Amino acid sequence: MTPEFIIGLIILLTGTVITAFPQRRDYLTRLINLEIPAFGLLLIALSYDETLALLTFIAVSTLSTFVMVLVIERTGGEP
Amino acid sequence: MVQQAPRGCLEVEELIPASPDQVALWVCSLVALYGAVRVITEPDTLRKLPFLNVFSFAISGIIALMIPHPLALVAAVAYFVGSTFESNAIASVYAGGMEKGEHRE
Amino acid sequence: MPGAWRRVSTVNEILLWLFGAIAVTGSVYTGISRDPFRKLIAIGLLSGAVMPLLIDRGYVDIAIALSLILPVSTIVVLQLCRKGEP
Amino acid sequence: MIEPLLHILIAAVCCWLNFIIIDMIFNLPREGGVSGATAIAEAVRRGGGDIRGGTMMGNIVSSPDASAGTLLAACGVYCFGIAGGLTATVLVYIGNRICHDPGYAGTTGCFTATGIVYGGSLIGIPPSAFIAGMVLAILTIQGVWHPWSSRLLGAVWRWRN
Repeated sequence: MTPEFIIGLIILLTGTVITAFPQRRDYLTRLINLEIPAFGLLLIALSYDETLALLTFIAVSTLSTFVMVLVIERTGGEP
Repeated sequence: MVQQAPRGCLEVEELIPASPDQVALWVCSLVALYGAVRVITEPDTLRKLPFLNVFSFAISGIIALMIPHPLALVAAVAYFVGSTFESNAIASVYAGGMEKGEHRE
Repeated sequence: MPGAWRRVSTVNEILLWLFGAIAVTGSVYTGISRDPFRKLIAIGLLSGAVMPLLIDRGYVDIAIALSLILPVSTIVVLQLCRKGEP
Repeated sequence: MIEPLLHILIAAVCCWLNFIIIDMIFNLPREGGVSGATAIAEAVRRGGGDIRGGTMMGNIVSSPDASAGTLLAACGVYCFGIAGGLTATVLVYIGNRICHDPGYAGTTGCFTATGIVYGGSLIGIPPSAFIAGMVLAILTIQGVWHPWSSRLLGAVWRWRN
């Protein structure tokens, strides 16, 4: 149980709860909240010393953010 | 599951920083903590950005102090320029929204 | 394999817990605040607090990649903030 | 324990003088380089500060200036010797170009700070003290109390003219 693992678990749980029950029920709020569990999972992958998993995960989360921004712009941002 | 090598146990002598690099590291960490607290407690959104700048100064100093390797210098410069670019974009978009007549407080 | 570059100056575990506390605080503040700009500032706080934890393990290359990718992601999200109300 | 803190304080005074003088030479408080700097200056003035000092604080936030140059030159000398300081100068110039800034202030500050940090290491002040000293110096400008620091910067600017 390294500090990274425990902190990553806490951030992952916090981010999941916050994304599921956001303050304002808006696509933008949920999209910004979705970046928090990414950091939690990053710290958990860090505690297992997996370089390739870290790089792949960073690239995939950023690409998914791009795609979701495109989708939200097309729908107009109304839930 | 990969077995982790145990980190060094805490002893009383380790709490008092001995070498000058350790003292500098502790000073930078305390400044980073102070900057984070001030970012959260500041009520105005635009006035949060100077405190975020203090925080990123402290973090890029810590990056260079932790590993004395030439690549750590590149990491410090990359983090600092990235953080500055981010706050620049946030301030510009916030100001542009205010010029269009949208009231934001 | 604990990273390619081994750290030279030993770091107390207290410092890791301190940056972890900053990261947890930033994540909670991101969820609590309602303004999108405040949320993005708190994301900056969170990414800054993650950086020494990466460096302490020796992953300098991943720290460089993360610090170059995250501002681009923030700027892409800012395109949505321009349209919607705060 | 006492001697490193004394070194850090001496280094903080040196770094403070360096980046204030370079920023004042390159006319940073005169106008905001980007629209974000002007907005931050307006926010500082609303909080009871001075508009010229607020403009300089906004310029420091929005692009890497002489303060960033001093910090990164200290990091470069700490990591790589005097060649690291010159490498940091090139990297700061590239970073300035990314942020739509001419980049004269950052490059000049980085170049002079390399000389200062190298001279300090000859006297006996280690480069790590300069890193912590620069962090303390930026704390006194940006982090303590905005009206006070912006009035101080505005007074220096009026004294220069």
